[in-house]
Amino acid sequence: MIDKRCRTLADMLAQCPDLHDGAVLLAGGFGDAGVPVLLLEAIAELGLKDLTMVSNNAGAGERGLARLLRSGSVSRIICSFPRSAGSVVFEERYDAGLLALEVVPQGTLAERLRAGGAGIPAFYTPTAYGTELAAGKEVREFDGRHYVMERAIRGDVALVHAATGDRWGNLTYAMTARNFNPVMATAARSTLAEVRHFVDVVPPELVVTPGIFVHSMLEVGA
Amino acid sequence: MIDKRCRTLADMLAQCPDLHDGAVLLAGGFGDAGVPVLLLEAIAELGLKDLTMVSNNAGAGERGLARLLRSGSVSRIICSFPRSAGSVVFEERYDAGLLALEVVPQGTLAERLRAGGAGIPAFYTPTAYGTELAAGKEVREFDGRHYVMERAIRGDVALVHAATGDRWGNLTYAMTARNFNPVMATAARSTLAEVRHFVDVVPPELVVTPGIFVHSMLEVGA
Amino acid sequence: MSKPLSPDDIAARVAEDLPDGAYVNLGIGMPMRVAEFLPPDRECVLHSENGLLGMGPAPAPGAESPDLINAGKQPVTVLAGGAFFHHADSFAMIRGGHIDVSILGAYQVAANGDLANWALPGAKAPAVGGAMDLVAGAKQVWVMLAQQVGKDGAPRIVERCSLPLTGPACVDRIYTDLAVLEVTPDGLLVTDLLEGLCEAELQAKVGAPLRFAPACRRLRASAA
Amino acid sequence: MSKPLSPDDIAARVAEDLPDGAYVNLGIGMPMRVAEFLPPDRECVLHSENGLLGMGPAPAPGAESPDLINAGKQPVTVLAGGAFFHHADSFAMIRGGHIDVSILGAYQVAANGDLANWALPGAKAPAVGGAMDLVAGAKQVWVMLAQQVGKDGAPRIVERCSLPLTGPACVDRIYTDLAVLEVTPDGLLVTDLLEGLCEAELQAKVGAPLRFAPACRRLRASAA
Repeated sequence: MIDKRCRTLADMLAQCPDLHDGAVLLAGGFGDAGVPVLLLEAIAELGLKDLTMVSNNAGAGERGLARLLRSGSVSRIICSFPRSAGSVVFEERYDAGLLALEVVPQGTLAERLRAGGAGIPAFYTPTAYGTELAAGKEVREFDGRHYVMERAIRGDVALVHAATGDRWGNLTYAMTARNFNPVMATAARSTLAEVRHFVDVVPPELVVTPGIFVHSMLEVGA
Repeated sequence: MIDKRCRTLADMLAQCPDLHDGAVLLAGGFGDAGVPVLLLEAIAELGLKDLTMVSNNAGAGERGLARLLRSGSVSRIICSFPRSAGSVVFEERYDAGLLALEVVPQGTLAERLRAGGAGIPAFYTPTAYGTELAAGKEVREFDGRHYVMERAIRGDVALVHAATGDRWGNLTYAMTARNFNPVMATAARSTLAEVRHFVDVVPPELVVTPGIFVHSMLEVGA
Repeated sequence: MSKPLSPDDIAARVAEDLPDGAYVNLGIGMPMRVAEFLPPDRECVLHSENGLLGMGPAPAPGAESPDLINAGKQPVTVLAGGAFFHHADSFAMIRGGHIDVSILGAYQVAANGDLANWALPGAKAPAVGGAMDLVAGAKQVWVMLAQQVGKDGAPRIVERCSLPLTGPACVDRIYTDLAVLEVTPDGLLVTDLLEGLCEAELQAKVGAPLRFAPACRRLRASAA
Repeated sequence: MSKPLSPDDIAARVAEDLPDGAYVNLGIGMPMRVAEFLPPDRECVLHSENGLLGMGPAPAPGAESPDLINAGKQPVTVLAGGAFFHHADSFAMIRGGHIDVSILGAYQVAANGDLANWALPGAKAPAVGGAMDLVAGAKQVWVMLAQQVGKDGAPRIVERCSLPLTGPACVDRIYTDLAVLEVTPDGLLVTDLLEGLCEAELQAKVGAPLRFAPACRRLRASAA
């Protein structure tokens, strides 16, 4: 029987084969909405080294991603908007040269992840053509317009935060807490979901992330 | 006030600026599920010439797409599976040399349309590499695997069949009658939806096709 | 030689190899039968490329819905835990490597895993459907052959396909009425062989050199 | 010269130009104010790139939800007719040309429509957000400048941007405290000019040659 629900955070992390030094981690969330805070903080305790984080923001305050950055486990971050009110841990580590940063336009970040999940190794986009962020990238003209070639991003582990989930791993999200979560869920070898409430069945028309993308889930309350 | 609901099929077609000779039409549906039958049959009456149809199948019997093919308005069809039980009109016209055919793998067809709607002019896919259907296409290696470059498809008009719709054009679909409809809705200059039932509001978490993609709608009953 | 396996026998043999929890796409035709032979203690989720995970069996007569069909356009049901999605998402699942096993029919399979299952010589309008996407994207591609040798006596397992390819080097395993074969870097490895059939007899029916697993399992057709 | 337009005056002037039924993305900061000045007879649908169409005003105090925010991470509401979707779908809408108007702030705009609004010299870690996607994808890109001339006296409308570009040749219209300008193939065309400001005075504040529309409209700051 398929049952992706875990009893404890410790079980969930211990059973994940893809959490290792040098792993690429994808974390959902935009600002404070839909961030898998508990998972990020639990991973901060694992003592991993040389992680790459892919996330729209770079954390704020001392919680969630900020705590993971503080742990020293992360050596590289790929994101669209690292600076924000309270992104002190990011700034400290970036300024100290402890964190490599790749800044990616937000839509290109979303599309590179979507491509990663969809088996598309590369695509062309008009975004960033003619800017610094396209420096060194292949440019190509289609029908008289210039486009930049972008490569897919895939992760070892995706961390997502969902509203409801059933034993098959089907997920729904709350309003704009959806954001990057469904995209990242598709783009990793293992997807771990913290879910506010387990339900018996998510109705099939309401599923946002089909369970095929989800490997294990933990109920975390609202 | 935004109100995309039309009273009559005639109004809907008359108000659409993109139905013209030589137009590229995208039609949702897979087999008989989710096919915009009324729209296809109404377009058959317009006497248009030299249309290109993009559709997974090529119609069956004498209804829907088959009727449009019978009208002689269509000179080219792009699809993944034109032959099927009852695809007699297609076969007649194809055998008589009246219909140019481009066969595209089903997932490549879906992705080319998705790219068209998403502003991606071209992408790489592993599908069809090393086969006749990749003949003449650019091949490129990424990380040791070979991929074929595919171009986006955009249409002048998309025809979709939905279950419910509200005045803003938000749509839902019935089970597997969803199929190509939401993808095609994004990829045309004008999207016309036949909708089984108009509703006051589609709840925002349940919207499958946001109204931004829909230009006009007609209520057609179940 | 004993009686060759029936299509149902082959389907039952395939079903045995599907791991619990696997996401499986069953091709139109014979592969669909595999669903009927899944052991009751195993839960596999069936994917239908027209936008459905959790595909269930055919509905009771009268309970069919034209809105709920499979890739072969037959009425089906949806099981608890299923989900609907659109075609681009469905093929993103396939192409992105999320389907564990794709099970397909074939005209020819080559020793290097090349598959030909979409175009026959002299066919009229070509039609490809989702086969090229499935073989390019699924983690495992298994082929079922109701008759390992065609009615004209020509082997369907060959050194090199003469028919147009669906995909190069994509097949992992072949289930036939006479044997089960794995496609390995060193060529075809027979893991199961019909009871009463000797290795040389099987080799005579395959247009490519075979190796035989040391503990080759014997297959027996069902009594029915 | 009369009093220059306030940011609210500029927002009201922009709102006037939004057609009924337009799908509009309002950038963080000053562009957000445009929502407050939409005439009641006009229904525009606001897009927030974090996955929302039909964005409504800020909720009443106490009614905020951390799950319902805009691209500036402020609590918002959703109007009837709205929809939620994920980030890839949201930017597919943007990149695919489905947003009618993107309204943004700027550091510099050039006469050819080049826009610089994401990076300042000496800034620490760069951060780009969705600006490059918006300017590459929206049908129309409108820029709002609260002060057409920077505090250091340097014009923000220039012949060529000295700051890193957000996008080349992407701006269609510029709304400032002194004027409204269109970017045309023949350079900048002034369509609206602050009351009491003469053409030469405006030209002195712009680092690129201007043309003036024959029926140049006069702008007046609100009394408040």
